[in-house]
Amino acid sequence: MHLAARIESIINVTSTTKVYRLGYRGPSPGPGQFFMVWIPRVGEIPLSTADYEDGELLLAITRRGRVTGYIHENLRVGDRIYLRGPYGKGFNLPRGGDKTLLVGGGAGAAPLLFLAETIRERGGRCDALLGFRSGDEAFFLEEFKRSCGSLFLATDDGSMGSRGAIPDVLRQILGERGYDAIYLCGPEPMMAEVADLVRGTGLRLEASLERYMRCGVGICGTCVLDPLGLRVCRDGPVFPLEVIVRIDGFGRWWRGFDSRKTPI
Amino acid sequence: MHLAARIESIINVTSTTKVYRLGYRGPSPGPGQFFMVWIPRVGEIPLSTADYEDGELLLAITRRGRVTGYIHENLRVGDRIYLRGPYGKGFNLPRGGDKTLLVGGGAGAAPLLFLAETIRERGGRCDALLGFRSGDEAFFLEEFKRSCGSLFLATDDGSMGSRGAIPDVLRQILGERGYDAIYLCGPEPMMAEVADLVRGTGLRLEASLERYMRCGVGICGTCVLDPLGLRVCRDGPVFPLEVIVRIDGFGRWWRGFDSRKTPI
Amino acid sequence: MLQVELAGLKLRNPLILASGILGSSASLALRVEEAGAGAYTTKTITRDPRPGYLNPSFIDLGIGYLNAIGLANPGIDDFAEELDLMKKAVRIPVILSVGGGSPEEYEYVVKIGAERGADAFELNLSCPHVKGMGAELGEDLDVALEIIRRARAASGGRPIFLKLSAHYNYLGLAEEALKAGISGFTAINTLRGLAIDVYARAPILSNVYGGYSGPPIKPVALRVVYELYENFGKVPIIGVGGVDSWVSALEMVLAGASAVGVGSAIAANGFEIFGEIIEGLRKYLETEGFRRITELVGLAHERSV
Amino acid sequence: MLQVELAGLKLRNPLILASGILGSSASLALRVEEAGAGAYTTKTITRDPRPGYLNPSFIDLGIGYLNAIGLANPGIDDFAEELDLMKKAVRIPVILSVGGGSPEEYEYVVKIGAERGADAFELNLSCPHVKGMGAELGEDLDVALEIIRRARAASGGRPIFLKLSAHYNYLGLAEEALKAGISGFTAINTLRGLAIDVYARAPILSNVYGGYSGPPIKPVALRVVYELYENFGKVPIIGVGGVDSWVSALEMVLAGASAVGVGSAIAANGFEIFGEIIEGLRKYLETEGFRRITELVGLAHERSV
Ligand SMILES: Cc1cc2nc3c(=O)[nH]c(=O)nc-3n(C[C@H](O)[C@H](O)[C@H](O)COP(=O)(O)OP(=O)(O)OC[C@H]3O[C@@H](n4cnc5c(N)ncnc54)[C@H](O)[C@@H]3O)c2cc1C
Ligand SMILES: Cc1cc2nc3c(=O)[nH]c(=O)nc-3n(C[C@H](O)[C@H](O)[C@H](O)COP(=O)(O)OP(=O)(O)OC[C@H]3O[C@@H](n4cnc5c(N)ncnc54)[C@H](O)[C@@H]3O)c2cc1C
Ligand SMILES: Cc1cc2nc3c(=O)[nH]c(=O)nc-3n(C[C@H](O)[C@H](O)[C@H](O)COP(=O)(O)O)c2cc1C
Ligand SMILES: Cc1cc2nc3c(=O)[nH]c(=O)nc-3n(C[C@H](O)[C@H](O)[C@H](O)COP(=O)(O)O)c2cc1C
Ligand code: FES
Ligand code: FES
Repeated sequence: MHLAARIESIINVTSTTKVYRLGYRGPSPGPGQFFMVWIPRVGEIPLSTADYEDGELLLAITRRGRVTGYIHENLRVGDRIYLRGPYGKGFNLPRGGDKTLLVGGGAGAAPLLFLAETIRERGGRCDALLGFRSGDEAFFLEEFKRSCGSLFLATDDGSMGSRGAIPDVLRQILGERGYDAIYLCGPEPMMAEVADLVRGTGLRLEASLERYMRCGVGICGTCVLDPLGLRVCRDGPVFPLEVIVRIDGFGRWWRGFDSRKTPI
Repeated sequence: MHLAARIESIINVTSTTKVYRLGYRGPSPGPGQFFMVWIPRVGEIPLSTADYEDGELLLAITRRGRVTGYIHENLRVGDRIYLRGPYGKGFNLPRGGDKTLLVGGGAGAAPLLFLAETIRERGGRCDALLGFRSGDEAFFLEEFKRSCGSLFLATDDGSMGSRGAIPDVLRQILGERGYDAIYLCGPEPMMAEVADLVRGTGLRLEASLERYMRCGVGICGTCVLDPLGLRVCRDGPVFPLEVIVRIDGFGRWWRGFDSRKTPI
Repeated sequence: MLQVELAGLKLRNPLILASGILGSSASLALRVEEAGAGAYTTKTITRDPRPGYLNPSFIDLGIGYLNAIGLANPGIDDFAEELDLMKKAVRIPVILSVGGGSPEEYEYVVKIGAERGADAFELNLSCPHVKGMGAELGEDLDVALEIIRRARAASGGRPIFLKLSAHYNYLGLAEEALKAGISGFTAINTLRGLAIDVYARAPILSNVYGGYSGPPIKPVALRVVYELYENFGKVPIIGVGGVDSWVSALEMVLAGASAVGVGSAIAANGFEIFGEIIEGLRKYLETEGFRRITELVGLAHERSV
Repeated sequence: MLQVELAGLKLRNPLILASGILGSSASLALRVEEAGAGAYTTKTITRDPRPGYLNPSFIDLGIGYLNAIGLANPGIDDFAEELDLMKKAVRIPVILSVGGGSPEEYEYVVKIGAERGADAFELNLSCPHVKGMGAELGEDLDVALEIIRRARAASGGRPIFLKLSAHYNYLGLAEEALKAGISGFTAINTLRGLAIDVYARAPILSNVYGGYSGPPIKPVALRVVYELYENFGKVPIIGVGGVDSWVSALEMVLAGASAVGVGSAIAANGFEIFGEIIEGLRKYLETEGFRRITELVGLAHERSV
């Protein structure tokens, strides 16, 4: 069953993303874990934990279509959102002493914020590289600044931070700073490029993937990664580099709700 | 579901009663609690805990009819008996310093033995008065002697102990010794007499009752005591004097399996 | 706040003791009333006495229960006296559950029940484990309708509920039963089930098959209640099956039940279950801003966002 | 020790992955084989692709699960390729579960499946939540028999199992299906159920109704398997419904199942469930003095003491 969680505040962080703070009294999520979020009579979608502390759960929801659109337009403070979860295997925290970089593109910043907070709380340190289409789509910058050492920023149109895509900026940073571990989340083509970049360098990399999901608990098969037989909802959504590079069509196609391959 | 318990030993204590020692790994029973005992393809009957310690459960089974007869004739060491329970509210142990007498008639000795052992283990003391039709129907005498201070014995034919029924002997003992508490189990007409005897004396009395039983957990209503609405399986089988004296037809009739009143 | 009206019966709250649970004696009826129930259903009574099946006739499965009591009862002639006592003992409505092997038997039991002041009747056409009774009669539409007609004629105008099984075409039966003048539905009876012990290598119940009850049957019960409400709108429904908390009671109400039966939950929760549910419903109404439980009946059927 | 033969299929052990559970890709088939299963059933495949129902399409009820995936599948033409991959990936038998809205559709899917080497077929006449498919077809005897006949003709002689629902007259259907040449039965599919959220005051599944699975449906599944065995003796039965341990697998076998389907248990127990059941069955056979699991099939039916 779902747990009803009240919306305590809503912040419009960009024109396409809103951040919802919920009063939540279920099992504590770890960074990288997600929830199946139900809006009665509308739909249910997977959303990452953007942050969590003491019964306060943060969701960063980027408008994409039917359900996210409904949430943006109709839900107000005091309304309820229904959650089941937390589900999945989240990020493995960096080992003590690891030089760590979080790399997030667009809505992919959400799960990384929770990771950054967690690393800091455990006394660790990390840098972050965030990429957005343009400056007014950027969000969570203050939060990342608070939790991270350095924050690198890239926008496609150069309206904020460096101009360029994440992989371009990353190539540069990697050369300058000797990172041990990279945590990655964002659009899959970008993640595929980053994985290519990192491959063979000996760097540890973990990435959080997205797939169509139904059950969330590993029995329906909707979210399977071929040819590995791994389920994003249960074996993931976070997978190491070694897994990612073996995924059929990574960055190019998914299975749709009818299991047929559809381009991303 | 039932728990399978192996018969580890069988002792023919009299021509009508056998004592079965079982290896039992379920929840620990307290004195006065009972089990529903299932013999596959034969039947299921309630039986009291005659003793229990560390996974060893003692049942004293007196042959009465179909199921007890089958058990006596067909079950051997190594066979399995199936139990659900322990059920019911058992005896309240005597308060420290209470002078305590256990009064058991026939098969009613069984639950009292466990009570005697428990009292002794807790550092208490009690006497016992046991009644049987004749000396060769008497059982558990050694066991009671070990656990009790004095053991009084009565047989209808005088072949062992005093000649007479339990109430006769009890009247005498009560006069001689100043008991505070009596624990009672046996044929209901005898218990009714004892209750009459004790009534108004200020003595605490608890008695373990028998009724037809089906569910054992208090929902079918088979074992109800009128006009109190008490269920022997769940509110009992042990009840205090104040309850017993208010039971309709106590010592005279029960409800049968079709709920009609039938003489005891 | 919690009062409901059910085909003319006035209940102080929607909780009804389900049939076959502690339904055999006036002393139990009193205890159930004291525990807080809004109405009391007797065990199913037949014309002739029935000893029921041999033990084992009940199993605690860990999740849920299986029983094959076998409609054990003293027969209506003997039970008539108990019914008198029940009517004297309690002020909540007493619903006489009626069983039998033929329309004549049902008629006879209803007639005696009406004479002795039963406040309403529940026709058990749904017991899943007794041959020639219960669900088997519910499967034969002609017999079922004959039972309803005769029961109506004998009932002295008191409400009659039809207790349905999830096993047969209950929507078809319900539709015809309404035409035949039934006042409402009770849904559901137990599901037909079986349990086996792997060491005994045998079915546990002496009758092999039994009726499955308790929380595990709730999704099925909710489905039947929801469908009945969807099809027959305002006809009163007593929702039964797996109710063990205010939450599950409320689920029944939202699905369309005007009243809610509580049965096996008493095994796990004791008589206290009535008070707990009532307390929970009260709090819910208050915090969610409803004035009466009746506002919630069938509310889950509203589809618009 | 654990080998079984099932209508000609040789299984290394009696555990079969149930349909609709991780049944969509060769990579999952391989993982299921590695986990120890004796055979693999694909999700139900129809002629045309189906996107299935919107989310929520699955609920974890705490006890058991409710799903209304809606027979989502890529359609047999697309799935044919996956079937090729499955046959290459695993050595255990691959059973193609077949669905559709008409006898012609079933026939088409079986034909393609036979060409691509499916080792057996399971006709899903029992999905409880898809209109015009599944259980609704099973209720119409003529349509059901037409489906069986056409499937047989298209099957290339490979075994065909009929997957039954507990909701309709399965014994009647089973009897006729045997005459029409079915090789065995799979019992049961999910039960039709419903769940409501008391704060949302709405049904949870987008489809309102869904299929109930997991341990709570086991007593019902055991009942159906037991009845099938009682009526049709040696016809192979795949017992499915709530199996989540070696004990429940064994209960199915004792009730009469020659093989045992494992479905939702994977949610709670992971792929390890196959190994755990196998290990448990082995130990049981050893300590109880049996040489083969086949000795236990239907053993609970022996009545003498
Ligand atoms: C593990 C995971 C974590 C995610 N975390 C976030 C996050 O923190 N913030 C965020 O903004 N987005 C996140 N997403 C993506 C988010 O789930 C989709 O944007 C959302 O499902 C789109 O729904 P829609 O109805 O608005 O879009 P539409 O394109 O209209 O989708 C139509 C329908 O398809 C379904 N659907 C679409 N995408 C998915 C999907 N990936 N899984 C299941 N169903 C889907 C829904 O039922 C939806 O109603 C995450 C996705 C996954 C898999
Ligand atoms: C709480 C309790 C504790 C008991 N403890 C003991 C004990 O420790 N030792 C002992 O020898 N006896 C005890 N009895 C009595 C014992 O249960 C009966 O002697 C036994 O049930 C008789 O079964 P039968 O088949 O041998 O007799 P029959 O007379 O052939 O009985 C026929 C059937 O009736 C049923 N039946 C008979 N009596 C009862 C009953 N009281 N409750 C339920 N079903 C019954 C059984 O299903 C039985 O198969 C106890 C009874 C109760 C209620
Ligand atoms: C021990 C027991 C006896 C029952 N006897 C009857 C009966 O006599 N008549 C009847 O209509 N239903 C009978 N039922 C069914 C209940 O009334 C109820 O429909 C069913 O148990 C589901 O509700 P629950 O899950 O709350 O128990 C019985 C149920 C149990 C558990
Ligand atoms: C998520 C899910 C999807 C299912 N899909 C199908 C299906 O496509 N075809 C089918 O015949 N049965 C399907 N079933 C039913 C299962 O095969 C099985 O009969 C049922 O779940 C009972 O077994 P279980 O309790 O072990 O899960 C599905 C069950 C679940 C839980
Ligand atoms: S969403 Fe069902 S297996 Fe992942
Ligand atoms: S035996 Fe069922 S209530 Fe006591």
